[in-house]
Amino acid sequence: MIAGLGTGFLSNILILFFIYSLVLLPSAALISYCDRKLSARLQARVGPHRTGFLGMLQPFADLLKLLQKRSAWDWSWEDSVWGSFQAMAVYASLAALPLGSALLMDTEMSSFLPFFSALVLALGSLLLGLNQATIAGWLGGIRVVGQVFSGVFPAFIAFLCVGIHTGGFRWKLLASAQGFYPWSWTCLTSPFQLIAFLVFIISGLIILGLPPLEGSQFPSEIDGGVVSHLSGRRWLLFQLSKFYGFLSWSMVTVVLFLGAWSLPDALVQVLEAMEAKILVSLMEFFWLMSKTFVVMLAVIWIASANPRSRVDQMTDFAWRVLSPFALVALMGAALWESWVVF
Amino acid sequence: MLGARFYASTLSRLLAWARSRSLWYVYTGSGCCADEVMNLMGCRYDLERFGCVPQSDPKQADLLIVSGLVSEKASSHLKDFYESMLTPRYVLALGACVNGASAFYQEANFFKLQKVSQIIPVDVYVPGCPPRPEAIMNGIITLQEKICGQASTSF
Amino acid sequence: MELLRFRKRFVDKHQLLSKIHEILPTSAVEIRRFGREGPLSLWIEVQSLLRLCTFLKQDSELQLDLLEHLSVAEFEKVLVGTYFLRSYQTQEQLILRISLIPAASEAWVEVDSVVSVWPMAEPMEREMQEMFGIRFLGLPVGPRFLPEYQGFVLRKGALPGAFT
Amino acid sequence: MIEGLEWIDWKLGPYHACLPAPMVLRLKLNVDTIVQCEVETGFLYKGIEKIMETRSWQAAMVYADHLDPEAAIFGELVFCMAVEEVMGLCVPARAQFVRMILAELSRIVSHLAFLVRIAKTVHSEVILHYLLRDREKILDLFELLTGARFSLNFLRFGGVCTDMTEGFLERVLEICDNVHIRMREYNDLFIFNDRFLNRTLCLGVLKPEWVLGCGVTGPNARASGFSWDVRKQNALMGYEMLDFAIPVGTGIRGFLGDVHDRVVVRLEEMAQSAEILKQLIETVPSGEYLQEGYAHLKSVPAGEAYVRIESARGVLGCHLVSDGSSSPLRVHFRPPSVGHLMVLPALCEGLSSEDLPLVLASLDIGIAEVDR
Repeated sequence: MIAGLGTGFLSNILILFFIYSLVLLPSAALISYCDRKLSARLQARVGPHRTGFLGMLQPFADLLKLLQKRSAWDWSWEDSVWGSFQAMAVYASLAALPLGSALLMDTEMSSFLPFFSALVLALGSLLLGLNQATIAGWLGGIRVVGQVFSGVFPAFIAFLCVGIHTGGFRWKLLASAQGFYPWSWTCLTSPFQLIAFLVFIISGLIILGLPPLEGSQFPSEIDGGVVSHLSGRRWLLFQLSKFYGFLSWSMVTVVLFLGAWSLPDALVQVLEAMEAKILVSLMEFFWLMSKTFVVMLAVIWIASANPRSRVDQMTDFAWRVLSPFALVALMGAALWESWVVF
Repeated sequence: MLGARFYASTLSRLLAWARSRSLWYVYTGSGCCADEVMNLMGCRYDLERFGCVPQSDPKQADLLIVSGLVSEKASSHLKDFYESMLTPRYVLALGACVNGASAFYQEANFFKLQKVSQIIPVDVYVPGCPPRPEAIMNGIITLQEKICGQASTSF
Repeated sequence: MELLRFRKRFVDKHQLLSKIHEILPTSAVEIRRFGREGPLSLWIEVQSLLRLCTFLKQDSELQLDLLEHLSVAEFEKVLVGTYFLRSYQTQEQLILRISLIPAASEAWVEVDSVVSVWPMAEPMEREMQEMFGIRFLGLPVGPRFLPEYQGFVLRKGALPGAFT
Repeated sequence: MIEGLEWIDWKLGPYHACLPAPMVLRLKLNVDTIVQCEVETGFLYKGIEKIMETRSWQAAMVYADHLDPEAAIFGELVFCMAVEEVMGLCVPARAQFVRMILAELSRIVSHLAFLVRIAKTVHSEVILHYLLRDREKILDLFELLTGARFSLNFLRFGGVCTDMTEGFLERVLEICDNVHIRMREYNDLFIFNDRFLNRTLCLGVLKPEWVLGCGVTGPNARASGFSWDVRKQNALMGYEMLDFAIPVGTGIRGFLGDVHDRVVVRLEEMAQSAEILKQLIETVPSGEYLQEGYAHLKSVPAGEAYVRIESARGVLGCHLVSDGSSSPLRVHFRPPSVGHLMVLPALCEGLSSEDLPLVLASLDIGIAEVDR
């Protein structure tokens, strides 16, 4: 075997490829289908059900149609710069995902990566906006950046509270501190952690824009902001980058607060005894993904039921309300750890 | 071994099926017919069952639903609106005003109201003033069949 | 069940005439009833329109501070402009009528604009200016409704062959 | 204004997502806030009044429909009443009863369409579809009575064209109770939702001097504190027999006359219309539905008339001149949206460009009636 690499390295690579190609990338189609059917049910109507059985093939029809759109103007070098930058942002948000105990490269700072991928996404939107000649593009790009910075600050502090509780920022450490049953999840261990959990969810929504998967049916700005210049494949790439940002943010939320991939201990011992390591990692992954999907659909449902507030109202809310709560949660978590020894 | 023509035809049929099953539409209207298109978005005549999602920007839409009168002043703007859509694009024309048959088109056409077919190529006409929502849905189904090139299967 | 149609009578004729004497000589004003049993309508010359309107607005007892409708009709080549005035407090109505005779069917006609008295007249005057060819002096320039037509659209002999 | 940075010119073209109908807004932006706004219309000019001069009297009624496509009955009503006043014709009580029911129902339909446009700009999709679902129920009523959903063409001079189909009044009663239940649903989910409150309070305040200056009438004027309703002032259609309140903007939350007041006033007007329908249905007058002998009107005696009615958007005035021939000499409508369009530039000063669609939707401007 290659020196220094564990025996399971090749099997890990195989499982990682299987997970990325068959579960993570198509999850965009699954979530967009569930989102359209769920929001249709909420609005007392029937979602797409003419394409394929119960409309299952609707996302694939949309994908194939978008790939066929020929852009009316030729591909200039600004677009290629933006295209490569956005592809890098998508890779960044997907590369740093906590996928299960046996599969990841775990370093001391590995759980900081999703924040930097969110910032890279915001920078991508800003560059896209400024590169367009339209006013809507400029204003949209600047608004996105203001929105993301106001969201990242309280989220980062809430993330530190979890670090205090678990004593480190490794994914393994964060996951092993939480058990399978809800009362052992970090968000329910102390009231301050609960505040940190709520602050993390809401600031995540502010980063990704409320509602997160904002279709271009009713744009927030008058002219659709950053999306106004895009069409066809570029629009698809931009929407996918927003979707995978939302997917990685929900995964991080599940890992930090909602009991990551920890299965019941009895089940783990039995499987360990049977030397079925790959089965354990797969079950852990699917347990993590099911919780992530539940979080995503709940967030979409809550966000789409309420009217949307203006961008400056969102940023005011983030600075004036979320940040103080995050700081209070930080101090509380620190005191809780030092005084209350369990 | 099946000939290359077989693969080309199945691929083109698949692409045509994809184009027909996800027509994202944007509508320009004067009044009565534009209200009917707004009602189509509702729950009784849900257009999203056919995969038609309303878009706000012509760049992201591929079906233009034109309705109402096109006066001389508005015809150049309608042309620019249609040109800014990306190919492949389709046009569904609603109502009688669109092909010059409604109450406002006099013999001598006093205010130079124009027919939409003089300005942009139209794929499907829907009669009625204003056409009933079921008629508009039938128009969309015929457009889907036209894109697919044959009678539409339930698939 | 016959619906009674009651109409508030306006200040009676003599009181109105005495009020207007300070501005206009009696010969310049003619009082007639509008429609079958409508309110009073004053036929006045074109030159004294602006002066009378400012008086009617500032007068404490009349307080006609709303120009709710301004419409122009063509009777046998004579353009008759009708100003429907109403006071917000007492909901009383008064109608001013002026008649303008264009030199030819394509010629402009001049009238003082009442935008300085009632700002709400601006859209209506701009429409009449474009459709009937009445130039309102003092009306701020604004965007046109229609592209350039030769002649005025709503005049009877507007476009040959279309309707006449 | 930052030195060296002059204002950005932005032309919102005729066909745009946030505009209710084709019109052009020329905005001057100071980075994000609107400094100046100029409105240009005329894209929908069909020449209704010119064509009416060449049509017979009954055919001219069809053109009066296309004045305001959403609430088509009001254009017909004002033209019909003007002709009846010129001829001195009195309408039998049962015809007045049917006209009032149709007027109140289309007022509810127009206000629901207004709420749909507000929900669109504020991107609350759930409430949008509930509104459209309830609007469909009332459009079914129109279909049951007149056969058409929008341009009804149901009035004749001196009455109505056919009698009420049976089962119509029961369904109207259902609609009235339905309106009250739905209002509670709209209030909790949408109108008094705190995110909608933040978005609409103290936004686009319509000052009282603008209302008098620009001739704003109807719900927009009532939201700014003017309790002025034509149905109460001149007794034309028998409204004086019914007791209903005129909802006026109170401005408890935020300023008097802001967007939230305009939305709440229209909601209360829908409740009042439901009340009116209930009172009407209690006393159903009998008798014929059309003044006999006037079924096919050949010619109207020479004369003039000016009639105003309270349409869904405001006061709709019609000045009719007839010279005894078989077609009207001159018909001129003064739609309420002319005043609302004139007030828009004044409202836009200092507005953030993100709020423009909401203020534009809250004024409920009907471009089809401005460009007759």
